[in-house]
Amino acid sequence: MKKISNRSTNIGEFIPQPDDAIIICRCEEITKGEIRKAVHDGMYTLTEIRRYLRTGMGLCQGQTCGKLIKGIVAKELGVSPLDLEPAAARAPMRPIEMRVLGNEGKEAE
Amino acid sequence: MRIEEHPILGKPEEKKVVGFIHDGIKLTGLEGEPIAVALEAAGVRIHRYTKKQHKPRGVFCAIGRCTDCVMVVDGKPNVRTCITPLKEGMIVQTQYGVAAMESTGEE
Amino acid sequence: MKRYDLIIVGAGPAGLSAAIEAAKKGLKVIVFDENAKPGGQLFKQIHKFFGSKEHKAKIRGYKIGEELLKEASEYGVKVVLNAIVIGLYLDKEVTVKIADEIRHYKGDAVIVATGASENMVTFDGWTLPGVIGAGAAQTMMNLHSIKPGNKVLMLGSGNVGLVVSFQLLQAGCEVAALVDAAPKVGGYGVHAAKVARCGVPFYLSHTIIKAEGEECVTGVTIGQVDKEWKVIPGTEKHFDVDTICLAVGLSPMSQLLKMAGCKMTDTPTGYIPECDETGATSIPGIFVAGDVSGIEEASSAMIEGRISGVAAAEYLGFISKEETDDKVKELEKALFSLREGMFAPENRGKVLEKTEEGIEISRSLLEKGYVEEGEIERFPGVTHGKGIHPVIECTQNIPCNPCQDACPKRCIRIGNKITSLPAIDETKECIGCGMCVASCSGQAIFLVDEQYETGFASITLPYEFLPLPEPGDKGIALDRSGKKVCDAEVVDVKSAKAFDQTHLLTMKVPAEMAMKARFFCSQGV
Amino acid sequence: MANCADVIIIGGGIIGSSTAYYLAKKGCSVIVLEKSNDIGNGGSSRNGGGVRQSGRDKRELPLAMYGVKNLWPTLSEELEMDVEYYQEGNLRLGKTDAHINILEGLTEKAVSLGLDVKMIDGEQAKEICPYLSDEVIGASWCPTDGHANPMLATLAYYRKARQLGVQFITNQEVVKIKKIKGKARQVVTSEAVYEGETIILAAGYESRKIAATVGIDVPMSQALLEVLVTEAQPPMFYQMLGTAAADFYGHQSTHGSFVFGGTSGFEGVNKDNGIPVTNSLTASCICRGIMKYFPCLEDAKIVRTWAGWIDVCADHVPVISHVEEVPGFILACGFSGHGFGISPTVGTILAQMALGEETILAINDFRYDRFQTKI
Repeated sequence: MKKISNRSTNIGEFIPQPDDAIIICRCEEITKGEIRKAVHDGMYTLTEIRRYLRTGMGLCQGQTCGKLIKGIVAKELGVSPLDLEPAAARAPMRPIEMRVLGNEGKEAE
Repeated sequence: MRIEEHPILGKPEEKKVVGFIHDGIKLTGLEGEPIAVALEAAGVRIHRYTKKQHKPRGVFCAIGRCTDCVMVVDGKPNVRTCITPLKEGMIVQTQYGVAAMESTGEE
Repeated sequence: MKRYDLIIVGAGPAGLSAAIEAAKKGLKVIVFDENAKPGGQLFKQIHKFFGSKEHKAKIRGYKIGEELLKEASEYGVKVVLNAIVIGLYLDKEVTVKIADEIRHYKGDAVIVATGASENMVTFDGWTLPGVIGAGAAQTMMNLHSIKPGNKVLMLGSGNVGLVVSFQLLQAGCEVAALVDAAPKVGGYGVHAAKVARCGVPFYLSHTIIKAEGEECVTGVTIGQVDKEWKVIPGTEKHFDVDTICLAVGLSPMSQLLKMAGCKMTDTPTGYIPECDETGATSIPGIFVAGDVSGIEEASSAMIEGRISGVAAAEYLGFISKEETDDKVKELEKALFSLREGMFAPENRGKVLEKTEEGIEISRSLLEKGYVEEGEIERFPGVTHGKGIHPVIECTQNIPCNPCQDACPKRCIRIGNKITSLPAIDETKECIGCGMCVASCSGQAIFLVDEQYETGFASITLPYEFLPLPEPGDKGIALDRSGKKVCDAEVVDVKSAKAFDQTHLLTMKVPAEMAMKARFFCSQGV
Repeated sequence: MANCADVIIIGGGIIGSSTAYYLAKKGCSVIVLEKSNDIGNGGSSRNGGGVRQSGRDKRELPLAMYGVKNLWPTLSEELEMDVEYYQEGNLRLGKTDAHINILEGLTEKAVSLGLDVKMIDGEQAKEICPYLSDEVIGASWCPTDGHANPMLATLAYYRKARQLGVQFITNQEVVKIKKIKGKARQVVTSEAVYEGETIILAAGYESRKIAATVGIDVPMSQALLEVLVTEAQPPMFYQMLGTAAADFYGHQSTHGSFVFGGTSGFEGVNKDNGIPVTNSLTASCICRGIMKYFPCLEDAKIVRTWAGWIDVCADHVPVISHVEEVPGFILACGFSGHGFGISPTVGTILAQMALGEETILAINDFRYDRFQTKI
């Protein structure tokens, strides 16, 4: 494991790339450039990227973009994707209407 | 386009034809099939326009996971059309951002 | 709270197999699945499976699904559909959304068999309507009887990309090209070959540069990549397509396990729970089976499911340790045999030059999707007997052997090692029954009669398309690359229950085309 | 030496990050040590985002009022990042006479302390927020209250502090604070030893364990709070919401999603598996609570729930204090679930304390040794 714990570690300057405008998080419409920029703003973990940009916080909860973002962040930090802790898994696994979530079956079959 | 007969699966199960409204236009589909399938059969591929960039989206995963195919169905936004069964008389609207065009107007 | 001996999340191949095995041992089992139909991916898999009898080889996926469901119901397993498991909490409590309610259940044991989700790649325009996952294409055409598009470009040459390309052709779609950034076909050669011979061009070392279109996909541009995966300028090619299908791998859908607090481990192929050989995770009583514990085929998932079902039975005291060990050992043997051969987990990413038999692997197969005529002769399934005889174009070591049992005359030999290449026993006489052709899940067996008529040869090939040609139909013969090589006439079309929807089409071609022509195409198509 | 700084802060939450920022702004060298992998891992990222003055203990109220008046309005500008601060008021809702009694009591107290808060009836409440249920018969209304995005606010302080040269080091579990010649000077972690003139301990409930290594205790316990968030909704209202019965609290965010915190009543006795996990009953309970007041949200989908521990002080008021018996050691913990709204003020004060400056507000009420037995 090569975790970058010291947030003052020099990871180089942000250098614009031709594909920076590509959408990565489809739900929240976050681009590759925004994600790369966030890393240079000090967001070194997938959780921080999520909170900073809302990636993976949309309707699908990161089902599609999780792995893509991991790859982008790892590359920007110069580490292996395996060195990055995956974001937390949280209930509910699918979006549930409040009226349903609030309606707990009294008598389970 | 619907598959009339499949070399392995044969003829599809017979289903009742039902009418529904898509953006004010009456279309037909098969009862119980996902709304997205009825739309694809009718040649409708654009399900929504995104909030920030106003870009078109349609079916992507078709199993209710990616949520790209959401539309306003019977007035409710963010309905995953790829897994919501079609019913007679449903009102299906293209979603703009998080609502149908009427209620948000121009942003 | 309602309690079951065993709660299973996911009614796919792994979940159902686990349920059956556990119910057989007397456990009270309930299976939840979020989909409207059970069977997971099985009902989208309309091709015949590989393996041997114990792996349900040569049976089509959806039929295996039907069998599993029937068996599960016979043993009293309760399968609840449209039931979304929204959380796995402490004390093995599961909350499930059923209709408009949330219900709480507890399991003395829980097996998570949630399968996998598709990986994606990004390119300019990848969010356009018309860019879809390969799974979406399968769902639409095989479950909902609708073509996902008319002209499709497939990205990904793994088994999913290859199988779905073939399914698209079967559904009546045109597949404009099959593209992969890797320099070599990732999936089984036989899957590639059956797509290539239909005329689908393979573009290895190519990637999608751009999906074109303002509102929907109207075309696609691909380009060749160098060793650093960068597009080489000047290599761009355009295709008019309305659909782009992405088949770039799967990742375990393990969120429930992480939420439950199971120890997880991150691997290059996915984020998976740490578990032992029976699927037991770090939390006693929580087991896993199938793709959620690492991506494999449905055949492996079914065995893993059975193992975890047995393990859960033992954990709850329904069977003895001894009985469990015996059963697990037996099942593991079947599982390990599926993990042998050139596509075994330990060979992932390796470049293999030779088969187990020491035969040089076809480079053309890996780079273009089909074996060149000049290469095919070196494989032991290809011989030139008198009269009708099988020609087996199976050139990679894969765990599959139904052809050996299919031949009533024992003309085909694989031996005890399931991955060995099938060889022709020239001492035995072929009667041209065609059982081998229909039983080959890879559609790699042909019957060839090099002296069918003076100056003509006959070729019998597996045919799974509509409309089904009739004897007397004239058309063209395509070679392994899908190129027209000559005119052809259909002389026979055999259909039989035992062939299971694979029709045997026999065409007459000029004698010199006996080892070239491999597919029939009606004229005008 | 890289491991030395003027101030070592233990805890990379919003208190630690804001303090680091205000110190760096004054030219101080600072190292922030965070136990987890992420900045803002604890309550800082797991709260409802309230920037409230109403409902505060009278000791805490000046901190809240100072922040609302002087710091929050310009915070996004100062940190060069939108922390999504809205000053659209706080409605604390009631449906029964008993609720109204509670609200009146709270309002009376707040007014006596100089806060602009008043009771309004159901009609007036609906004028402010037309989406309320007809069952709401009254509310307390504090127009100067508001809310912000706690995750962004924490990261904004972090980002700016980092730009100013503060060293943030994650995955540093503090083993002990070590005194050198009678003065708190070193912080020993599982990885390294850090040294500073001043050590500020702002590590939530963990602070108790760490403070014990220099023989100091703060009477506090740990409680699990749960939050849930909906899919984005069209813009509806931007007040901070709460209820007299404390069923839930929350607001609509810039993004359009609603963020609601709440309780099931089992908070004190819930168990966990070592990390803060949600309880299988709480989210459902919070939903029912919300729908009683906002029936129009019944079709809004919950996309995520999460849980976080808060450090609850014996008297529900934080400890922000020099520890004279351990020179060089400053405590900042026990925020009891309402630290977010006052974090800019507390950061400002802690920076002043570390530098020996006079603080903008009196801090005597927050002393670590204020706790008395009941008899």
